[in-house]
Amino acid sequence: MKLGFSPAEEDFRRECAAWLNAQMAGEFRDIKGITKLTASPQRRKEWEQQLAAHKWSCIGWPAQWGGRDATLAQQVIFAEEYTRAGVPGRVNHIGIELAGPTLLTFGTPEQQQRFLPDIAAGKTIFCQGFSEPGAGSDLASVRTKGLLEKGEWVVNGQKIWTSLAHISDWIFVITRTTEGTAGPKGLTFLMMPIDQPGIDIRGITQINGDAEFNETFLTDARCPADSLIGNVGDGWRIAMGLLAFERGVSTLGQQMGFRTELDEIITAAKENGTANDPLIRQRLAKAEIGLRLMRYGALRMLSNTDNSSIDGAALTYKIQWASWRRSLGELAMDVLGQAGEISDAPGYEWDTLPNLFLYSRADTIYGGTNQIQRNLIAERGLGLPREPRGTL
Amino acid sequence: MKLGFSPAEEDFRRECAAWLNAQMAGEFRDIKGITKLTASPQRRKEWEQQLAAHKWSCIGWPAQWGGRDATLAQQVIFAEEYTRAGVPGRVNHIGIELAGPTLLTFGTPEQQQRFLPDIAAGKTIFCQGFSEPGAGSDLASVRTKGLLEKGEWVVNGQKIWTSLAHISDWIFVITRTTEGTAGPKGLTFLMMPIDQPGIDIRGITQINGDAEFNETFLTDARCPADSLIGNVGDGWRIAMGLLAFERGVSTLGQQMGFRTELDEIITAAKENGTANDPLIRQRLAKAEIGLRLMRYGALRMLSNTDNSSIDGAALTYKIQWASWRRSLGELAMDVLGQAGEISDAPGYEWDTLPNLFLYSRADTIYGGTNQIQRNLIAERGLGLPREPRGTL
Amino acid sequence: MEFAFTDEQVMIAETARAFFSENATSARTRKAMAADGIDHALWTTFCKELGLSGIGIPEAAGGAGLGLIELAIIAEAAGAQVAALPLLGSLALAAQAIAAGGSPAQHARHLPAILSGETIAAYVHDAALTADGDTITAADSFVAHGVSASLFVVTSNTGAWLVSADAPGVTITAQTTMDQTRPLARVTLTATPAEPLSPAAIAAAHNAGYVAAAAEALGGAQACLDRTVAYSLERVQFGRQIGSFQAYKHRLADMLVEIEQARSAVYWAACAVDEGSDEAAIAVHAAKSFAADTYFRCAGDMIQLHGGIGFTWDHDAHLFFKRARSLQSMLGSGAWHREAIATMLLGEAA
Amino acid sequence: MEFAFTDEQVMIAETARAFFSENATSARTRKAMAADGIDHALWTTFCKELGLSGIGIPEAAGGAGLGLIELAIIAEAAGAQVAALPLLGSLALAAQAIAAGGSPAQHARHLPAILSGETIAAYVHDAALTADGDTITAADSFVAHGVSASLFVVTSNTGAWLVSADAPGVTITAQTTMDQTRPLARVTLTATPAEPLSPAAIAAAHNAGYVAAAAEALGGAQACLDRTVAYSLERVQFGRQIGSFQAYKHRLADMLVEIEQARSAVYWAACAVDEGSDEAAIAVHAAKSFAADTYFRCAGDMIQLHGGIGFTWDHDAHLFFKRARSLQSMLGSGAWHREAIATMLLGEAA
Repeated sequence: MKLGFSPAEEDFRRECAAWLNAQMAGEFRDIKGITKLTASPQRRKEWEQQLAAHKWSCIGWPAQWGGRDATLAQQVIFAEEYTRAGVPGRVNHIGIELAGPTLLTFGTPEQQQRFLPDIAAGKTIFCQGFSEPGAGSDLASVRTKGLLEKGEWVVNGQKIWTSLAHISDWIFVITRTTEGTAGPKGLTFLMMPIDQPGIDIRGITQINGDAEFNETFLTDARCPADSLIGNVGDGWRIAMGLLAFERGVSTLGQQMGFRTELDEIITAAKENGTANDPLIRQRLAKAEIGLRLMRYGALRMLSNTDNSSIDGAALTYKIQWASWRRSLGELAMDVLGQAGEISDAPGYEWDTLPNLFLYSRADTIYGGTNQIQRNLIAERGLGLPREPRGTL
Repeated sequence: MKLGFSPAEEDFRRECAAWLNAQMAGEFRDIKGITKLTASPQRRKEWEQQLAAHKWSCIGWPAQWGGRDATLAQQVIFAEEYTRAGVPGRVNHIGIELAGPTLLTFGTPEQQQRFLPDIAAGKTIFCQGFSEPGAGSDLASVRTKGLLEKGEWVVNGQKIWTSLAHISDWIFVITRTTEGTAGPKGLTFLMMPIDQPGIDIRGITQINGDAEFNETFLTDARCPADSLIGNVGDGWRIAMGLLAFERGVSTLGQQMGFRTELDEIITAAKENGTANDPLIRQRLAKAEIGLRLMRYGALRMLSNTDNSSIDGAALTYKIQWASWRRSLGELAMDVLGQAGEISDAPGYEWDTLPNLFLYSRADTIYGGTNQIQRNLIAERGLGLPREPRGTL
Repeated sequence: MEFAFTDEQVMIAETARAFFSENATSARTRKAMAADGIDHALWTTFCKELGLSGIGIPEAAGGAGLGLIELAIIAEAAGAQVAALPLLGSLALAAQAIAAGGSPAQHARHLPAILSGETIAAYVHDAALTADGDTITAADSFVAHGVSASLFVVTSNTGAWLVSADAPGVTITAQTTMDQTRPLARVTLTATPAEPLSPAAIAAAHNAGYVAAAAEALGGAQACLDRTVAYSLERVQFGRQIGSFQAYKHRLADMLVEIEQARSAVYWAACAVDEGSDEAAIAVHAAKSFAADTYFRCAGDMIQLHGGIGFTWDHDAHLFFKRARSLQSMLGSGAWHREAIATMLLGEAA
Repeated sequence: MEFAFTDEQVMIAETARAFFSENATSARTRKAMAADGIDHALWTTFCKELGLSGIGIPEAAGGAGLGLIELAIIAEAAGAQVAALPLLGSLALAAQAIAAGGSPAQHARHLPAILSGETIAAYVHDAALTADGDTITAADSFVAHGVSASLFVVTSNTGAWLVSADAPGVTITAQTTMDQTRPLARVTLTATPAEPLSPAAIAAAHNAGYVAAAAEALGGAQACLDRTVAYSLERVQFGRQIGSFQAYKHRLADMLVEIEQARSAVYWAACAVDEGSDEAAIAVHAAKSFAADTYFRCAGDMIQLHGGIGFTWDHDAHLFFKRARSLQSMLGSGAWHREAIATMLLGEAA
């Protein structure tokens, strides 16, 4: 057990920081500090390409596909320096963190060749078509139909919460390809180009006034017969494998974003005097502790190479960070007082902290609600009996 | 809606207080201030009789049975003044508050005549034989068997958590009288004398070192054929009716006990300086608010004469006070600091506040755990689907 | 002693509930949110046709009599719909302040116009207010419905005044506000002519404001629960009504446990003020802090228990959530009210 | 950077776990509770036969080398059994203080006896301690295993001393203690001869004490969860394993969420101290407060989720519960540790 980094790793840290800071002071200074996922999509696509041009796009990937075969420690370092330099989040994070690893694990050599270089290069932006209006927590109840007709998949249905679909090039969807099935059987995982008449994307305005999510309507949407990952009927297995990638090294970059938010609250508390309030002090200390423990939980999870045993740190990670961040939003508002409820913007737009307060209500919902997480922890982590399905 | 008391009611309050204070300064001064349920049982039986002799034992009961037909306001006043005067809890509280009202509602005239005057007079102390080792939250799964043999009920089984059984004269038990039944059907409610060879009572030591609860073993225990309340098979209905009486006016007396505990914490906080700690101040204020709201919740519940509608105040009352008191115990310890963890007594005996801390862990368990309460609230109060039974 | 509604109170509650649930619809509220946060037509109907706007104001001062209990009943009903109305500012804070601290002439000049809805009054507080002769200088960044008001009741910790919105030295700045049903304006008064009220206005405003805010919160919290229960019986996942999952049921049960306490708090406080009880001081602090916290918790749970749909603009959950947050922070935070109670119990902290 | 146990650490953990679960049985612990709260035979076996008592003490000072990580591993295993042993006082607080603040002669005189179990040392702290020449005057009402100790490490906020239990002016008073596995004694020193240690002893005692207490809490919390999970699969009510009820499952899940964080906290803190990281100061405060709170919550849940049986003396739940409470209040409350962190983030409160 060792937390420190080696001198070579510290050198690597300096190299990352130097390059990132130079970018944020130079050609890409206009995007520095952006926190909203939806802001400046065009420039951020260019930023993806700039990362790729310098082999910083997917450093953990094999060199063959544009990566650097980076060690865990290097990935940790890059993720931390990336956020520390004020670089905005990856507009292709679904491609890099979910679609890419899924292709690396489950894709055919042809599919890897076709997609991975373009994902790494920032040329193919991906979004995810899993949830449906009737299939939220119960993801396996998807109804979107896929039929193989004349060498093409023809897909009909409706997906929802397709984050960033409006700026994406491709979408991967779980479709029901065997009629008469229900639940996890009979599903197939397809990758579809978005720019086609059969796909219609409509933004969903959120409670913070922003529209990061979408409804995606598929009406005779099409993709070639070889667009499936795995085999027909393998969709559930692939989807579950994909979701496990959500707990990758990118979590450390996400945490650096949380660090920025907490620091902003600390600054506000010092400015408005609430830093002297013992109640606020306790809550800030708890938030600080929670953030540190999140970091070390993530490092435990990432350092755990024994995949055969149940990993409690990994199972509990989602609910831990989501609950922490939701509390952070409430703490932010209590530090700001009523001033947190007004905005200088003319429209319904919010500064980092009030936006955190509003947006974080979704953290405990998307990617598996806290309730679903507790089911998983209890059933997979503690071996308790599974919730029975009903017959409605 | 009116909270104040009328001048006549205030006169009644002075009358109660005068009599109670005189008793606690005179003949019964030796029991003043006792808080443990198990302390001085003999003197407290004498106190029951003293109350009865002056018609203060069951003021809400009809005059015919030793009561005063007191109004709700009078009962509230008496309950409050009783605790305010430092009078210890009623050693026959199960007789007064549960057995009595059950007999008043479900008993035959003969049964009423036989039991009520003696309960009111403090001559018959009752305890309750409901739970069994295998029937806790799932009360309806009792297995204690009752068989009618030659004009007598013969009862075999084991009851548990029979509070104060060791100083009681009678026990009421739910027995399974129809073989082959399971659940609420086939149960019968019997009243049995305790002083017989077939009943063996063994104390259960609790985590606070006290032994208020017992195991009661019934081995060919007997009672006459007419000892049942209602009919054979009516046991569940009678038991549920009885449990509803738990939310009677006595709750207000119980609250006065809570008041004493909270006041003791406030005094301790002032003495040791934690009253200056803003965190403790917030928690004391919350405790104060909670106690006040408990009072007004109880008054709403008692004032609600429309029994036909779901009464949210009544349904939520148990979990409300139990959770409040458990938090109060934790607050008490945080006010006392490490000093709360040592005792001047030579044995494992505890002052009011540390004892509160330990004992209150049972408050959220007995009389329906918090989990069972939430089921009841959700199912009866909010109309949500019932938890399905299993087949184990 | 009878802690239950009288028949008259039951009738007022039924009337108010029916009125707001029929008229303060989501569509109308959203239209008001896009403008100044007031459904003016609804306010006019409420004041002129329903006949409840004078409740809590003595008949001698032009009101309908009755007291805070009845005012709370109305605020609860309005809160259940997140109605976009100036009830808290104009009727609870301002009108009560004027009724308690105004002269008969001031009553006559202002109360009929407020109760008829023709005048919208708002409440301005500045502990650092300075008075100089007949003028005052003060500022408050968070004046609810300040842009819509033509009259301000202005208080410091020791005095109270009336100021006309068109008086010299008054500037009113609209601000984008999280809760669009009650936008906050920045109001500054610079050597502005002001009519004094007696200081009795301050306590009256606080008592009525705390109770009305608490009652509004109670109504909102109960609505969050009711709507979530309804959704949980409709929505099916895993082949079951989601309301059949025990963890979900227990969370709803916990909401009711809090709400029932908030209900006790609101009507205890209203009753204690109406009866002039010694408990009124502690009761109003308890009610404001407890009910607002309950509302926030229930509104947060409403979003959570609706899942993704509850996070969308089109669903009403965020109206409750933002109103709940604003009720927590306005008129003193929960911690501030609890510290006031702690001071009653323990004295000032050393 | 690799935040996982080495093979050697895994082996130590397995050895310690096997040793304590085999030997620190409920029956033996209860026997110790009825006496001075120490299972002396177990302590002797642990110190003399297992060969782990010198862990965390430099080899040069007569220890086994290694560091707080390994000490935490052992404390975690002992905590899982609520073992009635002077591990925290004698090995973590006292021995670490002597190792860090003692001269080679002091090491030689005291450490072998402590590590062999022949000397039981206890930790006394008094911020108001006064020193006069070679004597000190001090008092501490809450000295863990004070009655059983023959040696005391005594600290003020600025100095550290060694005091023999049979020195002049020492009085030791046994006290009935809620957690009978670690009874607290009142120790007073009146002009008692004392050997000074270097002040480095203070930080060493604190770091080791906070980490060992946190590790003990972690082990206890995990045991509460494990035992409750096992019970929930055995106990049937309503025709179902009670562990099949979703609300029950979720409560157990919440315990694991806290425990996993406590686990990160304990080993982060141990590692940070061992590596001399800048983060050590914040880490030890985080670990002590978070792990003790987690333990208390899990132990309380253990009672609740066992129902009535969990409230009985004969069931072990109360051993965990009382140990958890004592770990919360000893060596600084959670609020105190969090305030220390707040001061690092925000400076002293004005």
